[in-house]
Amino acid sequence: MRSKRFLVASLVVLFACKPPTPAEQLDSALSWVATARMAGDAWLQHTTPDKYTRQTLELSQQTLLQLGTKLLKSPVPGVDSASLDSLLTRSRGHIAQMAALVTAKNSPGFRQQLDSLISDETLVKQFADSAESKQ
Amino acid sequence: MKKILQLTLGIITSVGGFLEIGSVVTAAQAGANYGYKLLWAILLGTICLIFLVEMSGRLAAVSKHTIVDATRERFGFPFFSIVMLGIVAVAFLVLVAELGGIGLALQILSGIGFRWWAIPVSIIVWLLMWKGTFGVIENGASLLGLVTISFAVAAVKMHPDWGGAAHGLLPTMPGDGKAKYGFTAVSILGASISPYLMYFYSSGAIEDKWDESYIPMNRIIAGFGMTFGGFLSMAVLVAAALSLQPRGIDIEKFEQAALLMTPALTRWGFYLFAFSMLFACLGAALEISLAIAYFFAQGLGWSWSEDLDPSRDSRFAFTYTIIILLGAIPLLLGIDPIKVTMMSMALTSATLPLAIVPFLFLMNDSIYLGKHRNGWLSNSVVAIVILISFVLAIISIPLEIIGG
Amino acid sequence: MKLVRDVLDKKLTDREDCEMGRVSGLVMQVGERSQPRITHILVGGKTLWMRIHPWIARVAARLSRMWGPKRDEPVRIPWSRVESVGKDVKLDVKARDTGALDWELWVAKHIIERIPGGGKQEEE
Amino acid sequence: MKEINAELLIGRKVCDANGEKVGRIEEFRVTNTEKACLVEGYLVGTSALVDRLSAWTLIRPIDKALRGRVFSVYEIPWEQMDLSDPKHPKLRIPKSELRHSK
Repeated sequence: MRSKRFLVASLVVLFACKPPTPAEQLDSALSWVATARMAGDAWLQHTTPDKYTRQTLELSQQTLLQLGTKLLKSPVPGVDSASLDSLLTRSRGHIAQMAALVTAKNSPGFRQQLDSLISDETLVKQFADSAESKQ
Repeated sequence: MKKILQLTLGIITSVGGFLEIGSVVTAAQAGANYGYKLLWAILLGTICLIFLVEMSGRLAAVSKHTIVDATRERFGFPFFSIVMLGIVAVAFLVLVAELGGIGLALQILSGIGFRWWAIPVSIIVWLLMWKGTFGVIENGASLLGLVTISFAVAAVKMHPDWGGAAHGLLPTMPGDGKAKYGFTAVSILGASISPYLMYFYSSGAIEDKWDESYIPMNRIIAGFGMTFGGFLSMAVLVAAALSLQPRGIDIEKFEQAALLMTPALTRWGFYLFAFSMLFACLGAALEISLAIAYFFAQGLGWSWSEDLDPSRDSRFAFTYTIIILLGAIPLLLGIDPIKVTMMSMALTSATLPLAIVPFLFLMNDSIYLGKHRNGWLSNSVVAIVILISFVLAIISIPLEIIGG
Repeated sequence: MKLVRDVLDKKLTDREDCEMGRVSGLVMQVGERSQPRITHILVGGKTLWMRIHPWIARVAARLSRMWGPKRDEPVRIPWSRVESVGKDVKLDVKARDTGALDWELWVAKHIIERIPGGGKQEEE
Repeated sequence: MKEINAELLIGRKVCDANGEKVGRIEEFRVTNTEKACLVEGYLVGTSALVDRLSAWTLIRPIDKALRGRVFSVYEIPWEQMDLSDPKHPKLRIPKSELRHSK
């Protein structure tokens, strides 16, 4: 009986992964902004098909939304969470715009959004770097 | 002349069949996160695999019995049933991951989500098994799998720092994030040293009617085939280190991995990645379904051969039919194949002792192998694999919790 | 000869080298003062599960009553039919007549042959 | 005369006439004649297990290092084994009268 309970407990532990730390979530956010940028670059060079590009941008936008909520709830120590949140929201906006512009096949507009996203990416990177240096 | 042809074919099929979703995803993650630092894990895994595969072929060629036959016969049904439970459960997870990999490849090509592909993909895999012969499955799938060589082309085209790569062949420990680094290393080893490959290979030797005269050929196929295959895994890692790491992209989803070759090969890179994954996962899905069905049939003494009509080995055919259909269910529910892949690779490491320890006994059995039983070199390698496998089994479970 | 090492769990083949399962158990006849002897080879079913745990054997028996070729007892093959004991155990019987292939034939008839392209078991 | 399942005897603990533990049944030595397969004796002890797994090439170096102290074996002739209760096999003689065999 006790061994059974132990088995159940260890299975629960095995499958309930430890949630990622806020710093890891910030890294993940950076990774998704970078993914959107890379997919965007690729689309402009006619490297990736429209559907894939749009889906990847949407995926990155949704993931960033989830990460943003989590980062607001449990902020990274030593990081101004309000300004990080507004930055992530802005990036998400650019990515959503890009996804829409893929469907419209509007390359010039897409390029504009991509440029703003690139400058946002630099800022997210600064946040991530400062979080890392404070650890 | 015929032997040379068989030899070439054998090497080509091992190269074409080497990569599958597990090895690609783990290698790409390693490259994206740690640059060249984890190349040693692929090297270590490949060396172990060369020896294990050579032994699997030798056992079958000399004794005309597969590993599963011999395990049941030597260790008896009660112990065998434990091995079967562990190996088959993990192999099933790997099958789910491979079917999902086919679905994901089709998703990035077509824009239709992988859940919709679960049923068509499993039906196609099943049809190939139902109608195909062993030769068609092994050679056909692996020849298509040769498209994975594009990973090597991409890696070389990005001008890797060869010195840095050579450095990565020696194990190092990172300063921080040890748990995640360890988890990635364990997954790479799990993806390289996969027991199902041993079972498949030894059954294949019986299907192809090998005898003792095939021992030298077996050695060359295992040696060259796995070495080139290992190079392809390393190429995936290097390509990820060059294309994804500088951009700070970590692979959590398949869509991110799809960009792996685009900096080197642009439009070609995207489609080559998709087709590489499609064929690599298709080949692996066929091999694993066969390996699971072989396991049941050999262990329980049913008649089995992929070359027979399904009604001539009905229980064997029934087993893979059920397994493939069941494999589609987690995907229909929308479980992310990448998560299944990572979990199954770590669990492969955890169940490795179950497969390797009995194998050491079998490879020293003079009744089965006579003078062809293991020498000190092979035994030392198996002993090292067992040591690694126990360490992996003990650490992979805590790492699954901390790093996963 | 050693019974466990050389006979138990070995592959059984019939007169025509057709595979017919593995030795799952051995019946031993014991008396007060007479020498014990192995009288039968058992194939399949309950015998196999009993070796793990009687509980599993009960569950398996209940399942097989719901489904499959109704056969409660394992197949018994007299030891006198053993032709040779090597890497495999060769029997002087015809596999189909022993009942060892009941499941194989049942699955073929009820499932596999109903799927297009499954082929047909040859009638003999 | 009664029938028992030989495969279920494997791994059963054997006690001697005084109830002292001897070891586990690992193997049966049989002679196979034209007419019947006769059980000559029962092998009890770890050494019989090693033999059953055909693992001497692997274990012998370890055995030598331990000077043969761990891998013991008793061969019990059929006359001295009482199988009237197959779940609890007993010896008809005390342990001290058993001979070790190789």
